[in-house]
Amino acid sequence: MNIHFKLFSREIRVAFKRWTDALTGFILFFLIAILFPLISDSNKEFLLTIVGPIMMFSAFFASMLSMQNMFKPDFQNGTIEQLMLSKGSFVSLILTKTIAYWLFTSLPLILISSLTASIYFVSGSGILIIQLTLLLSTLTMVHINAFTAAITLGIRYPGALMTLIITPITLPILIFGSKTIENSILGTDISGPLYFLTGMMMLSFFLGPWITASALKISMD
Amino acid sequence: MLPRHKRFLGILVTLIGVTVAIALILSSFQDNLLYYVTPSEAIKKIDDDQSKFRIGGLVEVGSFKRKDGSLQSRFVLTDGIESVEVNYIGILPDLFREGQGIIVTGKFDKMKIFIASEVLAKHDENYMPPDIHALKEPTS
Amino acid sequence: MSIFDMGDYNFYVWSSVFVSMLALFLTYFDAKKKHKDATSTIRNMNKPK
Amino acid sequence: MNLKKIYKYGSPPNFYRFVMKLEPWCLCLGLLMIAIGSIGGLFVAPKDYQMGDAFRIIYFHVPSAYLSMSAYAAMGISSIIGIVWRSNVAFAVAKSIAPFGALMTAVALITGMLWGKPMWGTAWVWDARLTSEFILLLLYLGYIALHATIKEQKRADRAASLLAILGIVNLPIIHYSVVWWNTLHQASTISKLDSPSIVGEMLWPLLLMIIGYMIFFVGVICRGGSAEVLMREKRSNWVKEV
Repeated sequence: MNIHFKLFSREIRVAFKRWTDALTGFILFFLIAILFPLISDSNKEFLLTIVGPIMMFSAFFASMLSMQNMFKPDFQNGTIEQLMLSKGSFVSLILTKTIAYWLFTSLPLILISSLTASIYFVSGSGILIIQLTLLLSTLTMVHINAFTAAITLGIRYPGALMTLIITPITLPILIFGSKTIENSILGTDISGPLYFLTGMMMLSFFLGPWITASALKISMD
Repeated sequence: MLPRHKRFLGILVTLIGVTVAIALILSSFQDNLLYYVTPSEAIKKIDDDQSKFRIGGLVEVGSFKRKDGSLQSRFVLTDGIESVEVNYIGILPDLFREGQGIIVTGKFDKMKIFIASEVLAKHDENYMPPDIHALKEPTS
Repeated sequence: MSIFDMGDYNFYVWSSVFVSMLALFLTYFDAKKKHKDATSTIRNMNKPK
Repeated sequence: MNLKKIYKYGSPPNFYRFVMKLEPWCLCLGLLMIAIGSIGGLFVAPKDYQMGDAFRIIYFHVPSAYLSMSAYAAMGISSIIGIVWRSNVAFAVAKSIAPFGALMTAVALITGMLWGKPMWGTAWVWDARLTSEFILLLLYLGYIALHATIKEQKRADRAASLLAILGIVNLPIIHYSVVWWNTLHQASTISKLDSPSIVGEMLWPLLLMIIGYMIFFVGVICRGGSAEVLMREKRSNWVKEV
């Protein structure tokens, strides 16, 4: 356990040093979200119909932008190799790293989303549902991002390729996430898509680190 | 704990987690990602303040009316239990006919008539030549 | 009426036939070209100098 | 003993000799079946009672859709074999399947659009079947792009294979999407073989087309896969004979 804690606190310290990474995603999320009401005819009915897709899209976009640096610096300075050789299990170390990464890049988005959602005239429990949806889906997406970042590690300009790999895997989460928000605004049953998101979140938690670890091993040798 | 036990525990926890996750996902499949709702379900939504949605059902035989010289048409959509009156202006797909499965997109107006902005025809998985179809269902 | 005439659906039926056949031929000739390239590369490598 | 056999037939020279013998047979038989099936489908089969002649697109849409999925399954399986047994031949086969599968997926989508436009009234809707087939196309493209981008052969093989294996999850989703959800796309016509929802005189060209496409696919993969094997083994001794 000790080694996980050490890794975790190290990740946090490094993240503070590279605060621009987290901030970029944060600003992007906020800007995309408030841009739509600004540039379109901002009547309540219209904004309420588009809030679901826009929330999901901006979260997807923001997390995608910051993920290129998920393993790259650690790969270059040899930290990943160290982790691989350390006596703790590599898979659980990856999980620790992913969660630390999520705390820095996605948690701020969820906190600010209450503000952005109210720009779209969402109120009361709707905001909570949006935050819950974002919580579940970013927790899933961070594992997908980790996998993609790991598998494209050795490539110099992975941007376009990452998008191509990440889109088909993430698409179901985006669809079901915006479905949840849409249903909660229409006042219909949200349990179906919420179950799906929870299931995907659990699946990515239990399988994601294994897959990411094997992708890293492939990229290393 | 021996490393062997730790590994075993890890695999066990993973398996349980994956099973629960798959169960959750499968249970969500039952009522989710509906491309359309049936007329009976649509009737319940009639008084809600709603956005556009889709209804799928059969065009009731004998209900189709078209205003002469215009694209405006009116028909009743049914699932055998409830029925919904639909109003549509535009070109209908080739498969559209009475008794056919149809999916309409739109919303209810104040007269409880469904104003459709799009009409799509749904085809079932049966293929047969006209003469065999006539033998099977002499009425149609 | 000719048997090639599909009535209103001429365009749809024949263009899907065309697309499918084009795809089959493309894949085959692509594979064939790759094979040819491979053999010629090897022949060049093994040419007595 | 058994494993030894696998290694023997999986070794590049044996594989090469075997598929080069297999290839002409597959191509001839496949093309013959496709030709008979097309003629049967386009001219012999009667019109459908609802769709008229437009239903004839089924003879080109369904085989390519089937093939897009079974090609992915084949790619996934040979990726697994490649990763588990470190078989270079399996990686070569998986790599040569990818562009073919992507093209077949594209053909299935295009012919589906050509069919949907007159019949449904729209070329494209985001229902479960169409969306999951579209995801399949993206997976193929992702595989191809990943393989092409990584310079080092061995790493490219293993990384792309990992992606291919992950994507296998999508196959049952495509297949059962019409059962699990209300889709605009019709349910499967010939999934129940004892009593398909299609009359015999319309069915036989369809079956011929499907099997013909499959055999043709095997033939093309023989050719493409063996080319890939040759390129990988270009420095070894046995290729000098070919």
